[in-house]
Order: sequence, then C-alpha cells, then structure tokens
Amino acid sequence: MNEFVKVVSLKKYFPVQKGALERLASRTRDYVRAVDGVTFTIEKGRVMTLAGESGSGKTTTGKMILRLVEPTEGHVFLGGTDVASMKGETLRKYRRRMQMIFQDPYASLDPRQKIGDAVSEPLRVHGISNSSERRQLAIQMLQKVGLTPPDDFFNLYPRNMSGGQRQRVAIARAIILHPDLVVADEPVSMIDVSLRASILELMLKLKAEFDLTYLFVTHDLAVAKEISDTVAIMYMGEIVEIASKEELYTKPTHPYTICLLSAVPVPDPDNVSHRIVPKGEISSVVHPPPGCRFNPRCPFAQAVCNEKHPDLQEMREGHSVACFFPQENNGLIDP
Amino acid sequence: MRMVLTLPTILILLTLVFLITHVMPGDPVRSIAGMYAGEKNILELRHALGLVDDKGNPIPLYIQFVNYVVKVFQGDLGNSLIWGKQPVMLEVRHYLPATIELTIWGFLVSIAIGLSVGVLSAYKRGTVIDHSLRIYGIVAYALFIPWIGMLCQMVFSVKLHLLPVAGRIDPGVYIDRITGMYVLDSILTGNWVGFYSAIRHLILPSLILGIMLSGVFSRLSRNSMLEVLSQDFITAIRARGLPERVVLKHAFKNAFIPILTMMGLEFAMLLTGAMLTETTFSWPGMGSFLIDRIAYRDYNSLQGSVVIFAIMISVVSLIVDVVYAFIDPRIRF
Amino acid sequence: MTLEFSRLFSRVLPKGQGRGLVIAGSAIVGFIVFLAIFAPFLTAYDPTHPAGLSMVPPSADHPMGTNTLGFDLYSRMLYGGRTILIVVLFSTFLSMICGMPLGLLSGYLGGVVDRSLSVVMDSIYVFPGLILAIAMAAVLGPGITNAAVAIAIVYIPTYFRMIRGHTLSIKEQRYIEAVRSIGAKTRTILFGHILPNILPTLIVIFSLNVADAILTEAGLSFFGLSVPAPTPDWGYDLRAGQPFLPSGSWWLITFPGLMIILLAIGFSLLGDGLNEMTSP
Amino acid sequence: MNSKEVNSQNILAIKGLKTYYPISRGIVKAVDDVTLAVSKSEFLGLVGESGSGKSTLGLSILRLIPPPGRIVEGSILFDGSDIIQISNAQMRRLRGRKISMVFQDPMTSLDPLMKVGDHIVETVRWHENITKSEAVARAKKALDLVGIGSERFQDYPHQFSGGMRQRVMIALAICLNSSLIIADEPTTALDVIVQGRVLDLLSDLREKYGLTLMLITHDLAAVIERCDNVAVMYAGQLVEHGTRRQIGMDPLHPYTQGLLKSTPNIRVVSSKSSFIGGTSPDMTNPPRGCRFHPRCAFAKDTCRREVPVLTNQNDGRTVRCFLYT
Repeated sequence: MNEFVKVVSLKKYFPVQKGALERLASRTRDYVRAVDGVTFTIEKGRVMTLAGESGSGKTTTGKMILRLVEPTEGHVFLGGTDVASMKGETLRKYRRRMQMIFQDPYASLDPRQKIGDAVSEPLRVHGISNSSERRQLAIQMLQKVGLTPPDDFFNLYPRNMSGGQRQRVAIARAIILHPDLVVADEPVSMIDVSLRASILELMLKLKAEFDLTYLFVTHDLAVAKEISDTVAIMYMGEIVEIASKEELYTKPTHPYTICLLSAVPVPDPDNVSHRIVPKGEISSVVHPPPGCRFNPRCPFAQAVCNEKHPDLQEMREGHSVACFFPQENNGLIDP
Repeated sequence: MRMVLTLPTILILLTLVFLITHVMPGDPVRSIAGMYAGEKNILELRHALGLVDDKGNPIPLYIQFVNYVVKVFQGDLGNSLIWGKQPVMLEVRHYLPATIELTIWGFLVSIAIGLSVGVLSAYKRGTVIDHSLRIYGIVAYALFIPWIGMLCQMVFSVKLHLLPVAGRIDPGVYIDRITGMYVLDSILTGNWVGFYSAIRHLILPSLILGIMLSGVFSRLSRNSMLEVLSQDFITAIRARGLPERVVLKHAFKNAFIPILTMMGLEFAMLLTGAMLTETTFSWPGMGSFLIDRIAYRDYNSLQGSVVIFAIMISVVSLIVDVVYAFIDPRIRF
Repeated sequence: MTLEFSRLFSRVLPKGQGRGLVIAGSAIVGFIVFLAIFAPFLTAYDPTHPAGLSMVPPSADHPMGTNTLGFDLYSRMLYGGRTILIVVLFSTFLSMICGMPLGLLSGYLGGVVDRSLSVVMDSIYVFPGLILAIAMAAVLGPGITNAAVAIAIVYIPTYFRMIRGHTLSIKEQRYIEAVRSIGAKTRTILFGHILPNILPTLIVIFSLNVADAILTEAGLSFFGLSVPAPTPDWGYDLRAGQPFLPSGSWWLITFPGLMIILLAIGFSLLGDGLNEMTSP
Repeated sequence: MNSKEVNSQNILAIKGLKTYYPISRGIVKAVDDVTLAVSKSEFLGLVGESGSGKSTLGLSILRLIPPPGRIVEGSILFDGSDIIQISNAQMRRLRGRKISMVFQDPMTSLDPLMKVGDHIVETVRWHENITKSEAVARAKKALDLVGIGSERFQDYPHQFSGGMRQRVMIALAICLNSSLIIADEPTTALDVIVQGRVLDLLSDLREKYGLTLMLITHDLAAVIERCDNVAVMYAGQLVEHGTRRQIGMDPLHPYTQGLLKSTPNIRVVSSKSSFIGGTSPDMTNPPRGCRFHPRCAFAKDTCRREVPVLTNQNDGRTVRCFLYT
C-alpha cells in the first residue's frame, strides 16, 4: 500500500487552565485530550477527510500534521520523513512541502497586504526566484484559481473582495509552492452554499494539475461527500470509523457514525429519515468515560463498552471501526 | 486571579523605589548634606539611610536591599532625616487619613458624574448630547488641577467669600481624632461645628478632584456601554418586549465589570489627582508631605511615602478582585 | 508612519465620526507648535530677563502682563511651549522606543519572559504616574533630560501593555497562523505582518499618551522638579503665581494654566479622533 | 397547503415591505418589496444566502431594525392589525408575548450575569401581572418543557452548552404562549446532532401547542425536511414561495433551482452538487432589472431592464421571474 502520508498515534493534550485556589488545592494537572492517539494513512493524490463535531480534535490533528500545533506524542511521516521530529530551520524549510487552507477567508489574509503580495509571499519566504519572476508566477496562479483578469486582482486589498474570491486567493497562496500535502480546514464552511461547489471543483482541478494530496477537515458530512476518497469520523479525539466514501455513506457501522449521518438534513421531500439520536451531550474531554468514549450516549451500548476500550480494527479491506458491536445492515440507507 | 499578584506587585514597587534611590547616578548623601558637610554628619546620614553599618563599613547593595524589604514588611519605614528625626511611619499615620478622606469624596463625585455621563453618552450615541458629553470627558481630564483649583479659589473664596481658600478645617475648630478623617470623626463625636467646617473645606478639593477623574470614568463607561449595547443579548431583551429601563439595567451591570477590573488604575489616577489637589489647597495629606520632604531632600520620607502609595494601590487591587469575583458568576477562585 | 498618517487622512477625513475631533485637535496642537517654533519672531522680549516693571497687568506692551521679577509673561508662554513640547516629545519617544519592542516580543513569545515582564510592567503601570515621576525627578535633580527620563519611565508600561495586548490579539488571528504555515521566519511575521497592523494603534496611543505626559510634565514643573528656573516652563510659572492669588493678580495663573490644558486637550482630541477612525 | 392565499387563518401577512439601511456609500435595500403570509401552526422556512435580507426581514417583523436602518414602506399585519402603525409601547406588549424571537448565537443571547431562570421570570412578570412565585413556577415549567429540567433554574448561562442555551432561548420564546416564533438561524452555531434535536423540540412544541414558526436559515435541506412551506429570498427580494414539495422537487425560479442543485444530498453518494456562477450580489449596488440576472442562465433582455414582480402560479405558489409571467 502506498503510504504517502502516514500519521502514527498522534496525541495532543492541552493543560487545563485553573483558578489560583484550585491550583493550590490540587497538585495534579488536568489535561484536555484534544487528540488521543490518531493513526491513519493517505495515498498520494487522494483526498482524505477528517470529519467530526466541534471538539472532536479534527482541526488540531490537521494542524499537528503541519506542525502549527506541537504534537504531544506521535509521528507524522510525509514521503518517509518524520515531520513531527523536525526542528527550527529544517522544519521551516520543509514547510514548503505542506500547506494549509484556512476556514475563514475573511481572517486568513493580512488586511494590510495586497493580494498579489499575499500570493507571492510564500516564494519570497523561501527565497525562490527574483521579484519580477515571482510577480509573474503569482499572476499565473491568480489566473489558475479563476481570479481574472489577474492584473486587476494583483493590487487589490482583501477588504475589496468577496468571501469566495478571498478563499481563491488563499488557495493560490497554498498551491504556489507546489506542495505535496495540503490540509484544508473547513475551506467552504463560510462560503455561500450556491458557490461552495465551485471552490471544491477548483480544489480538485488543482489537485490533478499539481499532483496534490489533500487532507480535508470538516464538520459537514454533506460537503465531505462531495470531495473525499476516504472519510474518517472522529469523536472525542479518536478516529471511530474510517472507510472509503462509498462504504462510509452507504454502510456506516459505528453507532456514532450512524447517529451523525442520520442527523444530516436531506434536501428531498420524499426522503424519510430514521433519525437515531444519541443520549445526552458530549462527555467531558478532561475526564473521558471509561471504556468506549461513546458508550454513555450509545443506543447500542452493552456492559463491556463501559469496561474495555475498543481499538480501531479492520472489518474488511479499507474499512476499520472502533466498536465492539458494529451495526451492519442498520437499514439507515436504502440500497 | 490577580489576587496572587498583590505580593509581587508590592515587591516590585519596593525594588523600583530602592533602585531609584540607590542606583540612580549621583551621590544622594552629598546632595542631601550639601557640599560642605562634615565627615561625621555624612557618616550619620549614611547610617540613617542604611548605607553603612554601625561601624561605618559600607553594606553591599543586595544586603541593603534585603534589610530594606525586611524592615518595610515589619512596618518600619526608617526615620525622617529632618526635624526631630521621627519615624516615617508615625508621620504617615498623621498625613494618610487626610489623603484617604479626600480620595473617597473625590472618588464618589467622579463615579457619580462619570458613570452618568458615560452611560447617557453611549445610550444617545451619535447625537449632539453624545458629542457634547464626550468633549466634556476630554476637557475634564485635561483640566490641570492646580490651575482650575486656583481659579476656583480666586472666584469662590477670594472674590465671593463662599468657601475657605485652603486647609482642612477653620482655625480654632477642633475635632477629636478617631480615624483622622474629619467628616467621619465629627459625626462620630457629634461635633457639628467641626462637621460644618470640615465639609466646607472639602467641597472645592473633592469636586475638582472628582470632576477631573470623571473624565476618565465617562470615557471608560461610554466605551464599555457601547460594547455591551451592541451585544446580542441586548437585542434579545428588547425582542422580549422589556422596556428600555430594563435594557439599560442589564447593559449597565455588564458594562460595569470592565470598569471595575480597571479600578486599580483608576485609583492610581485618583492618587495622582489627589497629590495635585493637596498641594493646591494646602491639604495636609500624603501628597503635601511628599512634596515638602522632597524640598528638604528627606529621602527616607520620600521612600516611605512611595511605599505607602504602593501598598494602597495593592490593597485596592485586592479588594477589586474580591468584589469582581462576587459580581461575575463566571469567575471562580 | 507619515505614510500611514496621510493614508488615514485621505481615506477617512472626508466623512466619518472622528473627523471633527481630528481637525479641532490638529488646529490646537498646530497653533501651539507654531507659537513655540516661531517664538523669537513673535516677541521681542527675552523670557529670562526683566522686560519692564514687575506685576504689570496685561497691556498693549505686555499682552499677558509681567511677573514678580518683571519678566514678560507672553514671551514666557511662547518659550515655555518649547520646553514642554521638547520634554514631552522626547520622553514619549523614549517610552515608545523602550515599550514597543518589549511589548512586541513579550506578546509574541509568551511564556516565562512574557509573564515576568508583564508583572513588572503592570506593577509600574498601576502606580500613580505623577508620584513615580516626582520620586525619580527628585533623585535625578532638575534638567530637561532628567525630567524626560523620569516621565519616560512612567509611560513605558503604557506602550508595553498596549502593544503586547495588540500583538497577542493579532497573533491569534488566522492570517498570522497562515503566514507561519508557509514557513515565514519570526522576523517576517513580526515586522512584515504584526507591526504594520499595530501602527495605526500606535499613533493613537502616542497621541493620547502625549496628552497625558503634558499633564505629568506640568505637574513636575509645578513642583519645581522639571527644568531649573528661570527657564520658561508653564507649570513653574503657574506655581510662581499662586502666592499672589489673594491680591488679584489673575494673569499670573490664568495664562500658564490655559496653555497647559489647551495643549493637553489638543492632543486628546487628536488621539480620540484618530482612535475613532482606526477602529470603526 | 396553499401558501399564498391571504385568508383569516393568516397570523402574519407582510405586504410590500421595504427596509433600508443608509450607509456612507448609499442605501442598502436589505429588504425590498417582500410580500409573505404565515398561517396558524405553519412552519415557514425562509431561505437565503448572505445578503439576501432574511435576517432583516425577521427583525423588521419585531421592529428591531438597528438605526439608522428603518422600515420605509409596506405593512405587516399581525392578528389583523398593522404593527408598523402601532405605538412603541403597544409594540413592546407584542414582543415576547405574541411574537418571540430565537437568535443565531446562543452563546451571546443570554445575559451572562443573570441566572437562566431569572431571564424567564423577568419576561413573564413584565408582561403579566403575576406574583414572583407564580412566575418562578411558570419558568420552571418552561424549562421542563424544553428538556432542560427545572433543577437548573439557578444556573448561569456559562454553565450550559450551546444546544442547552438554545433550549433556554426557546423556553423564553414559549413561556408566554407566543402565537408566532421567529427563529433566525437557530441551529447554525450548533453541531449537526444538536441541530436535529433543537428542531425536533420545535416540532414537538407544534404538536402540543400549535406553535407557528418562521425558520430563517441558509440551509435549504433543513427547511425542506422540517417546514411546511418554503420562501426563498435573493438580494433583498422574495423570489419563490411554495410548499416544501414544490420547492424540493420542482423549483421554478432559476435561483431556487440553482440553490437546490448546490445543496448536497448525502443519501445519493454518487451525485455531485453544482454551483451557481458569478458572485454574491453587492447589496450597496444591486444589479438593475432582475437582481439575479447576472448569474442566471435564462436571462433575456427583459431581465436586464425590468424588475419582475411576484406572480401567483396555478399550483398555488408565487414566483418572481419573467419565465412564468
């Protein structure tokens, strides 16, 4: 199997901020286990999606892979090199091979930087070519992301552009270095629905042209369906199910995945949803429940779920699930 | 929580005071004693300043510092270098109540004016009322206290003879000392002649001090109110049909929190103002004491009064933190 | 910085909230600066020598009267503007030069450096500024440099805190993370992205800070702790006039005080107006 | 259900409503000629993207347009009387008692310094002359109804999750038996499972109390799934109004068609959603003629020159498009 990106038991624990008296009262530090042992691989040229609700650790995982958040533990191999152990200048230089597209195009561009400078900045940072060549490359890139005529856009400031256009700038900026891996964190969640598909289409077009590999991070399973090859579902810092897109959307087996999929609204008046709703609210990430983290809320939980922690196990080729009682043939989706 | 910071704050300020008086260029002893002082006087002075030990050997700087800090924490601010060489702490006990009395009244005036101006200004945002009130805030803060004080003395005291020119009490009126704050003491002792005299002396200084600081409060409370008024929950309250006075009540409670958290700073401004007010109105408080002793290069008194100011600031910050924790349910100790 | 200024002016001056404030503030400040700079052309008198009889009320010859030593008050007001502007601008530049880099680094680096610097700065910040300046000036002795240093130390924490807070909030912005993600060096992030976004605020702080420093300088000078007499200085002249208040010599105190608060109001208006423009 | 019919069943009837915001560069016509009716116990979904004016429409109904914005024209008949004409005091009596609102961000819609129970008590006591203990009982009942539990009466907002706070907002909206609830993106800030549960709660409340709901959202899928009727807004105007089936199966207006095709359907794994070309409209300078024409595949010369009006179709829906006149 081609393991272009390999993430091995990645963890991130954030220390909990406490009041002064609390800190005096107890010696032990509590941690938020934002990401707690995540392992997966992405093949070259594929789109892998991390999906989950807020607090599932999906964004933190994406940022750890790019070393924008320091991992507490674990490895990230990109083409065989361990990114997680890189330091200082080595890491900084290596960043040209992995880039990020951020969620909020209104916040991810410096308001005082012209569009052209923003797109060519990665080249400048890595000392690639001279300034007139960089200008040319940036203009080409603006053209490629559909901001035409590029010369007009070159001198604009972000405040003069719409959300969709800004996101195209962010994409141009991420791709101009021809990176190997691009992590896209909710790239369309702030974009109008009627324009979302155009951004996703652009991302796929650029993937083919520049031979990119994507890690797509989203809370929106409907959007994930549009772009992914493989989808991993995260819950409380762990991957609970991972499968190809077709498998996951038609044969979800983890109770949480089923709950999540059944909650997504469907724009079809004839659709009859069998909603499966988990009990209660998400458990404390500081003191996670024993056993399976989903067990207090799981409609299918049994005694063992409260005692033992299920590991991610392959049910069949390319479909793994972390559950003692995977629900097959749940009747959720009509074949 | 800030509470834990009270101790370091005092320590840092002590260090600062120590640095100012011990490490700054120049030989303070020479400048205090004058060029022609005899060696014996100089040695005495060095001893009084804690620079040399009993035998006249120089004490290393860091030990001087430790001695100094230990003494401060024991409540010993050293002896004054002039006039009977009294312990500074004793003098502080004499002057401090006057400052506290002045600042309390000034504070009440500034809160009353400042908050109403700020709240009204924010509520009437963009109107002529708002613009005029904002100009009031700017002008009030820029009113250099000695100047406005003197003008008031000239008009109300010299010309109109309405109020006393300066001081805390009329000559010949005595108030038995309990707290040292005349208004309070005269009430406690039922001394209404003293009360009347004390109040009359308080009016100008406390009004002027309060008006100056109301400039700060009006600006703070306007910004804070504007911030709160733009929040969703205010619209939500209006959407529930509650009247504007309830909207204002909610807004004000929330807007008060940032004002409260900055109270330490506001108190510092109050003390700055009090210092100028005291010297303008010959008010015998810490400010007047400090300025008097500077003229005589009485470094121990200078150091001592600065330490007292630092402790006052820290105590106020501590009180503010406790009050804050009570008001805001989101804060836990 | 001049670029930033002109951009601000051209962009927002035609309309907007702060316009009136900025115009009024600039007019007042400009007027006093003009008087100070062209003082020799505006008066024939030497501010440090008797120019006539003492205690003369305002007249055609002495538009603001003379003081106890017979010095012409008008010329003292003009030259006094020089003194206060030099001390105040020198000191605020000094505090900016010390406070800004410290705030920038402290906010960007975080950790122990940030915590210890913040505790120290906060402690100085909450201490009454004038009292601190008085204590320092008393030890240092009078003089333009000494007064400026004493005032500068008071305001270092102001810059530190403002710049640190601003850096912290900008640091959390996505675009800084985005710049980090393309592999930019710390230097590029600090000077290429954080600093340009702080500049407008810095101008606002500077302007408001000058207003405050004017009152502090006036305070020092009032207590005779700024420049040594007979150098003309507004606060000193105000103090010198106080004993003659009961005798009705109103001009001795009216004009020095008026100059002080005019200049302070001017810078406050300017700062407030700019503040309104930069934060819509 | 016939959506456009104006009859005695209508609890709310908006006619020719225009709400404008003056800004330095001109006038934003946030709501520009909207006509819409809601009948008793109806769930109406009001769908639109950013700049469509859907939130402004919601605030207009409560007359909560922040100044200098204002309603410049039109009428809003609520229970038969025009609420644009009534006095401020009369309007206040309606707000919260007859018409309630649930806001988008539950994290900021409650006073952080006030216990959640006291929010309800304060509202109830202002509108109805009852004793404190009666009001407390009412508040506890409302909290029970929305599934929070009366035992959390004494808790402060920060002790609740986003979903729970939205339930508090719903409790506030129903505590006086409002006849109409306007919910502005009530689930946008929530996770998908919590979204479903909040919408389930609203459906339950309709079953029990005959609640009328105007659900303002950008999510066409949710509206088709949950509402009886759907109204679609684009650039300040209503472009189509029909039943969920009409909008979900066979939309008429090119924008509605495009929006439906842009909305992914997770039940059909192989399908790909498409997009509408062009960019979102600039509301300070909207296109002349039909506001959608620059993005419309069917645009003719007429569309560039003239403004289409809302017309009734034979199947009961209304459309603003020259294709159907």
